[in-house]
Amino acid sequence: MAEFEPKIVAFVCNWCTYAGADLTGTSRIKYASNVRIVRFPCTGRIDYMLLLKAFDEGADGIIVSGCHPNDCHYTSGNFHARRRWMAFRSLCDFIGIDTRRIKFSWVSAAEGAKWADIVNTTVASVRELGPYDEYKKVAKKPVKEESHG
Amino acid sequence: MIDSLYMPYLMRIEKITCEAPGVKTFMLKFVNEEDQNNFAFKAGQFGEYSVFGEGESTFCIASSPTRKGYIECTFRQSGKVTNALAGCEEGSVIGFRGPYGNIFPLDEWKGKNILFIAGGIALPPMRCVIWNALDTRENFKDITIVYGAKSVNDLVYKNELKEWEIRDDVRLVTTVDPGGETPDWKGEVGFVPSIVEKIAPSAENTVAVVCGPPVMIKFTFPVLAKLGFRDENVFTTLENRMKCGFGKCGHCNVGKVYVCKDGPVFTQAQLKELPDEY
Amino acid sequence: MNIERRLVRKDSLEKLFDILRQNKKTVFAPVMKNGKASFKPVGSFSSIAEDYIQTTQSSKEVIFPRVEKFLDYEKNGKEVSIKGFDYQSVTETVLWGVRPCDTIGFGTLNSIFNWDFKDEIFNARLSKTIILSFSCNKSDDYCFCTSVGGNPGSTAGSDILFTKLGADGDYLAEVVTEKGQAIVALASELFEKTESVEKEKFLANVPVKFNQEEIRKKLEKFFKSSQWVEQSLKCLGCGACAFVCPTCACFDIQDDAHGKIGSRMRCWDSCGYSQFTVHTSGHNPRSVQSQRWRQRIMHKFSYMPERLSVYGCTGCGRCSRACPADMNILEHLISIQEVKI
Amino acid sequence: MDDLRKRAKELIDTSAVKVVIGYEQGTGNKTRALFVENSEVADKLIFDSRCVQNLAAYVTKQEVKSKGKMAITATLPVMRAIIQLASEFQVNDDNLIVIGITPESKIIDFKNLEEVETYVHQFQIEIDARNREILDKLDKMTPSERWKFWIDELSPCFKCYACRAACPMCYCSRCTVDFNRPQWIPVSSNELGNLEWHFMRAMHLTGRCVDCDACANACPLAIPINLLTKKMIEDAKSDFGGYQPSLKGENLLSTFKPDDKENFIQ
Repeated sequence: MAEFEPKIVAFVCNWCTYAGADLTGTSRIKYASNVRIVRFPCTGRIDYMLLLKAFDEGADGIIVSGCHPNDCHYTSGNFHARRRWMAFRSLCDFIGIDTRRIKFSWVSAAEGAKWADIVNTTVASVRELGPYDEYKKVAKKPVKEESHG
Repeated sequence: MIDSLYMPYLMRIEKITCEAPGVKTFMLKFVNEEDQNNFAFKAGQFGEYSVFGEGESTFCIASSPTRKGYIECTFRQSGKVTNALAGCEEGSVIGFRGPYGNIFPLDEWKGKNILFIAGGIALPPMRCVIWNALDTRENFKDITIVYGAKSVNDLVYKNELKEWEIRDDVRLVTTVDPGGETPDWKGEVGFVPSIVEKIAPSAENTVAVVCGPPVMIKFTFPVLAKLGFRDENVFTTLENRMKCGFGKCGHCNVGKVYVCKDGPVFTQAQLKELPDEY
Repeated sequence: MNIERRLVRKDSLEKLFDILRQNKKTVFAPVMKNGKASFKPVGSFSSIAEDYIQTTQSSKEVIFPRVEKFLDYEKNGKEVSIKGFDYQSVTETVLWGVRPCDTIGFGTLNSIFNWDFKDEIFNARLSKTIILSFSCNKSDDYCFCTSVGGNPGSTAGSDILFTKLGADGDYLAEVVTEKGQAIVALASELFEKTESVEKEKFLANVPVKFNQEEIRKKLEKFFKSSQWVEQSLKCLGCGACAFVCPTCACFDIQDDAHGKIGSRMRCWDSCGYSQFTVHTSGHNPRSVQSQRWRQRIMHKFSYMPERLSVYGCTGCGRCSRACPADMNILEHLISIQEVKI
Repeated sequence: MDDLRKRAKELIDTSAVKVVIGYEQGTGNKTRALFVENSEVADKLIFDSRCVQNLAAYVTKQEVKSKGKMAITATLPVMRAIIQLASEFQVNDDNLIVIGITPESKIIDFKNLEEVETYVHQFQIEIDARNREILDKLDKMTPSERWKFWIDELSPCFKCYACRAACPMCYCSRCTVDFNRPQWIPVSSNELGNLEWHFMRAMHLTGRCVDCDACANACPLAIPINLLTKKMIEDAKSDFGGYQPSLKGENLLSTFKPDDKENFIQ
């Protein structure tokens, strides 16, 4: 069997992390190709339901990244996001969603190398954890078998 | 293999016509020829159209049963499914269940005058019966169509309106709401009920078919009554929310009536017996 | 067919259960969890709950699952292929421990799903289900089966009805249908011949509280009554009543998409939800809770008898027990009966 | 109890309010909401330890609100809910009078919501011992065990939305689950649909939940869904120093501190 290639979805803000990821590319820094980047205006716009949707659709890991505190293009979007992530993460943990599969980070437009590192370490740790079968089983279980809960 | 009631026919979109902003007509053909041969419907019936992965949406069959080999539907982009439908391209396959519901009693209307009154996006449910009547023109006396929309842009079936205008065996009166006219608009300007009152068709030996937004219907009924139309001779269609289309899911139940089974075509007399929940 | 009466020793029930399991039948029986009894697939006799008046949910879910898949589709560019309901997936199922007010409900559901178009999926499930019911030897204030044509020992809808003869007694088995006979044939030694037994004295006493024919007549003229508003003011608009009801069958049709593949299914819906009747335009024919509460009662006690020739209530009282706001259907029906028009 | 009835009669008779929302004896051993619109009905008002339904759920209900100015019999959780609702502009001094009621059935007369707020702020939101024990037990499990626990607990959920209906904080005229563009939460009550529904509910209640247990009490299937919101209350305490409903309207998740401390962002 081929080696497991984790599917990672990255939710990033337009102003810092996306630009940072761009810099990674223009600096010709190589990093794992497992990541699919979804660009948002701001981390404050990243609804936690979107993260669950990524798992629903088969993601093995998630990266959420935006501007460093005090660097938000909209002044405070990332501060709001941080609170929401704190709540989201503890609810995930309580419900049993594997928080090791969700990486949060601040990556600025100048941190091309950091972005590569975040992606590489996330891919490596998720690779070690294996496919997120626990969630996939729940998300894709055929409806008919569930009818008699 | 036995299929269930819920299995749709697969239909291919042969042609897409843009009728008005957000309003499209699909010409649909059966993917499976056998389905085509076994399929029959009558004017007034509806179906459940579906985009797989998005869901089903209810609207009438807008083509006439006299035109064989295809069906047409016209819808306005408004909800999840109609938006998905609007995103489909020619050649795409969609689902269709039907036909469901009752019919316009064209057989009973033989030898009578017919007055069609429609507003906005409610012409499609009537287009089916209009073409059916026009294709069997010898069965009926005078046919009059009053059709109004908010603005000239919102009138649907513009080509067919032209066709009806040219024909001398049908009288077409088009109108737009005040302010909705363009400089070269030649039709009437005014709300449908007042135009009906203005042209004052005779109620003698005439049936009226009224489809439109609730507010238009509300003001058109009294006009018809004033003109001498009896409640039994005024027909309309109800547009309740539906899911199954065959009287099980409960959504369209109004009083003792399942709109999907006993309707969608009702006379004004029948509506008066119903609770006001439509 | 005539009802055959047999005697089943109290310790034979477990043997019967084991024989059913050995015959590869899925057995659904009441199981206790969080203090509530509910029907679940059961593997061992000992896990079946004994001391309950009524399960929280009706057993309708076995035949009318809360999510029922109709079809699978697969998209490929503009093309779509679909696969219909898998009738092979419906296997022989035994419903064990159902109350008579539930079994009567299957008849009502049958009317809904077959009054006009025939619902083959429902019929496939119903025909593959064997209903082994147990008479009620106790009841509570929420029970009113006798007011809606049922009784604690009614055989209607059962394949075999068991009645416990005394607190520690054996069981009278009334074999009602051929399906029931087939079960007897599997374990004939457990079904002993018996003299006629008076089962009535072992049944719960459920007094008649109202006359449903009278209610039906009254409802004809009751549509505009102010009672609907008064009764429903405390209604919170959830769907608990509909979902626990053995005869509520309203459903929604939904697609579940996963990329190119997906399925279409029906899931339970409730006329009590504010979104139930909303048009795409935003217009809502039943925009307030009193209209929706009226619909629930009218549908069960006026529209259904008129259109389907059955009442939509079996008197199980589940909706009243489940209601978070204590909307008690019995209380409301009695107050409708008492109103002078 | 007499005080309560007297107060209700007074409010109705002087036309200070159009309706007093309180409790009456229900069927079985239940109590339930009573809407007092004339003073004779006030005699049916009761209050005892069984009166746990959060009546604040009714003050945002269209049919009740449309009657005119309301008064509400309010235990501590109800008062908290009222303050939270006021902070979200759902009620105010012009449309609601609060009749406070202590666990000893003593009436507290509040002149306005500010007084209610002052009263409420004397008490911290505390998780009860029984639930704390369950939370501790869950905390000791591995994430996988918790996942199993919740999938199993939530599996009977048939999405009747009694939890939503009974919750005073769930007053949105259109809930996220009722939206289909996009379809955030699967409509069907399968494992995923149930999980996401309760996840979303808990998130929406974070920093707003008043810990009244109305959701769990309303659940016909006795699913311990209040554990989710209780856990969020606990975590809000350790992460943000806890919260109290406040007329200032600074909800936990709609505000922030530049120095909020977390330990997981790289």
